[in-house]
Amino acid sequence: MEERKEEAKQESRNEQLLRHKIECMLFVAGDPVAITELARVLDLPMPKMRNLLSEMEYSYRVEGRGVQLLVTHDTAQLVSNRDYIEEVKQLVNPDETKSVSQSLLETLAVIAYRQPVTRADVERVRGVRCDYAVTQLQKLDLIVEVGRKDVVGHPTLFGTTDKFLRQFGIHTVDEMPNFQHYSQEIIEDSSEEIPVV
Amino acid sequence: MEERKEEAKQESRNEQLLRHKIECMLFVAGDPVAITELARVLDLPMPKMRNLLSEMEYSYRVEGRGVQLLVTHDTAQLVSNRDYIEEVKQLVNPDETKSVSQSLLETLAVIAYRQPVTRADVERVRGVRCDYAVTQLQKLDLIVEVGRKDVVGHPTLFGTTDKFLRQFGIHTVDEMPNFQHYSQEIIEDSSEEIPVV
Amino acid sequence: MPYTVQLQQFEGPLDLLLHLIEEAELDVKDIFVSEITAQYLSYMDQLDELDMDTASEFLTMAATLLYIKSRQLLPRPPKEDEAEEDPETLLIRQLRDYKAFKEASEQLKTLFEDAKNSRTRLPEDIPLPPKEVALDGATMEGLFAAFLEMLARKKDEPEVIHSQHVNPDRYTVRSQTAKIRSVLLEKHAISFEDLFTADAERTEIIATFMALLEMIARGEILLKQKAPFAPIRISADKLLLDDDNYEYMDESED
Repeated sequence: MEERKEEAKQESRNEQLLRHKIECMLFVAGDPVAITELARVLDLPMPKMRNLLSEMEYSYRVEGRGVQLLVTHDTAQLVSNRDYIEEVKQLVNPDETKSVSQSLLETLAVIAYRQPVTRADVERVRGVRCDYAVTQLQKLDLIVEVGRKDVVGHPTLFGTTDKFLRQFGIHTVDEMPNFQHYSQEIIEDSSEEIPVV
Repeated sequence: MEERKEEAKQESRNEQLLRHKIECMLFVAGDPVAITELARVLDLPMPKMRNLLSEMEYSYRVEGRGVQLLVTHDTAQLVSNRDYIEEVKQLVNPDETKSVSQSLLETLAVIAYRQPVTRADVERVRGVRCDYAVTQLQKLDLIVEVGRKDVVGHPTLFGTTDKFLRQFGIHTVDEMPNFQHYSQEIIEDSSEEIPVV
Repeated sequence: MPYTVQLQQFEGPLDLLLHLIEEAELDVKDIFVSEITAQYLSYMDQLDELDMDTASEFLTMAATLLYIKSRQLLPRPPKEDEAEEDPETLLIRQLRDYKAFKEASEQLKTLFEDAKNSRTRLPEDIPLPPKEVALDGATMEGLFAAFLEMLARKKDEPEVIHSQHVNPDRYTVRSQTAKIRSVLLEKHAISFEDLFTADAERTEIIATFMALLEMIARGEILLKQKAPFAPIRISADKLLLDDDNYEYMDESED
């Protein structure tokens, strides 16, 4: 009985140490780090690694710490807590990230909710040509080619990237607002329920 | 009584929030931040500000967190915990595996069995020049200069390192196979007795 | 219209139609019983200012709207092809789809703006310990085997050594470089001849000369000769303390 207690204690100490090491590596890296890389260094199996990261992310959030952990499917990164942005802005020069234009956002929304999609799919929804927007989104590394559609001409299929997730502060695409609703193939049936803009 | 307890609780919550804000600001700043600047943003008197920082620095240290707070007289900065430098190194600069060549092994063997020896001693046994091998072994931290031989030209004497012992899984050099036999000065003469591999 | 809205501010014909529908506080499905087609067409006056691509999209929509209008004026054929969606239904569906994604993009924008309040930091610049090299094949068995092999090889070829009197090259560029360096640390300037004794071997002279060339190239020493055939003076310039990182031309693995 005593022994098992001791063992559990040791186990928890080990986990704590792993968390500290992860924090340290992510702090030094600054950029997002591939979860596989963390697993390699700490010699942990991937499921265990992902578990640890989720736990850490959760505890940083509930504690409301100044530094938060953002974990996507592939990467982990330390970011500042957005709740304290006012203090940050007062301390450092406001370095606003560029805003995204309406046409880029609309194109991105279609691709994000409906991925994988071709450019023609996007154009069908928006009713305008989207070459420019698609190219720009690719340059911004928010979307990427994910394959070819098996129809005449084999058009390119696009999907969102890990950077997209990070830029929008989410873990997976289904965390996007009303994902279930907008990702449906046919939206018009439930359109009455959509709140008026 | 109850009221005072409630007040103390609120006070500690406020302090916790201040700590989180400080962590957030220091994280985003990266560089050392003037303590006066932090005090300005948080609207705190300097003594209180310094106190908070010292407490934070202390608690980060005792917890052994991956990120540490470095407070000088004028500035505060978040830095990585040097205790986890090995993990950081493995992440940023992973170890390389190098196969050891026959010539390195031979040179190392002569130095290990006959230490301390000069390069000329090694060359006499091996019958070929060993400059490159000796330099490589020094770079690999398997051998090291241990002194100068008291002969003309005072050539460098080499011996093996702790890393050598670790690499080959022994505690002292005399744990090497047949150490007594091979560490004798004249090997050639007794070479008849050498067991065949 | 109380004020003119520029066509450029719309993302396309669907966006303009939605705008008109909202202005009229209509439901999307009521578009064809309203004045919206007329309003849409009035906007077409601005088309001159648009580029061809955008203009053609607005024009195509205008044509579609006119076609639908004309269909409503004419008596319809009793039974249309079931498989083909009539243009009204198609347009209404398109408008609803587009409206949904316009909303979605608004919500994404909020998400994006919120996430922008999270800042990242640059990588920390810390000195890292040197890269460790894990040695593959460096086991005690391997070491011992190599040692025995070498001893056996020596035993196999004693005659060669006796008959040829092969002296190992005692002079290497590295050793001569080190020697020159140590002399120069004490004397600062010397002559070329000072580097040798009278009975210097040819290999020593060659190695020393090569060492000098290396050192000149690296800026370690300066050479001066006042006149042709005059003694060469060697003086220290920026002597290196350590040349482990250099590989000399007479060095190679084996």
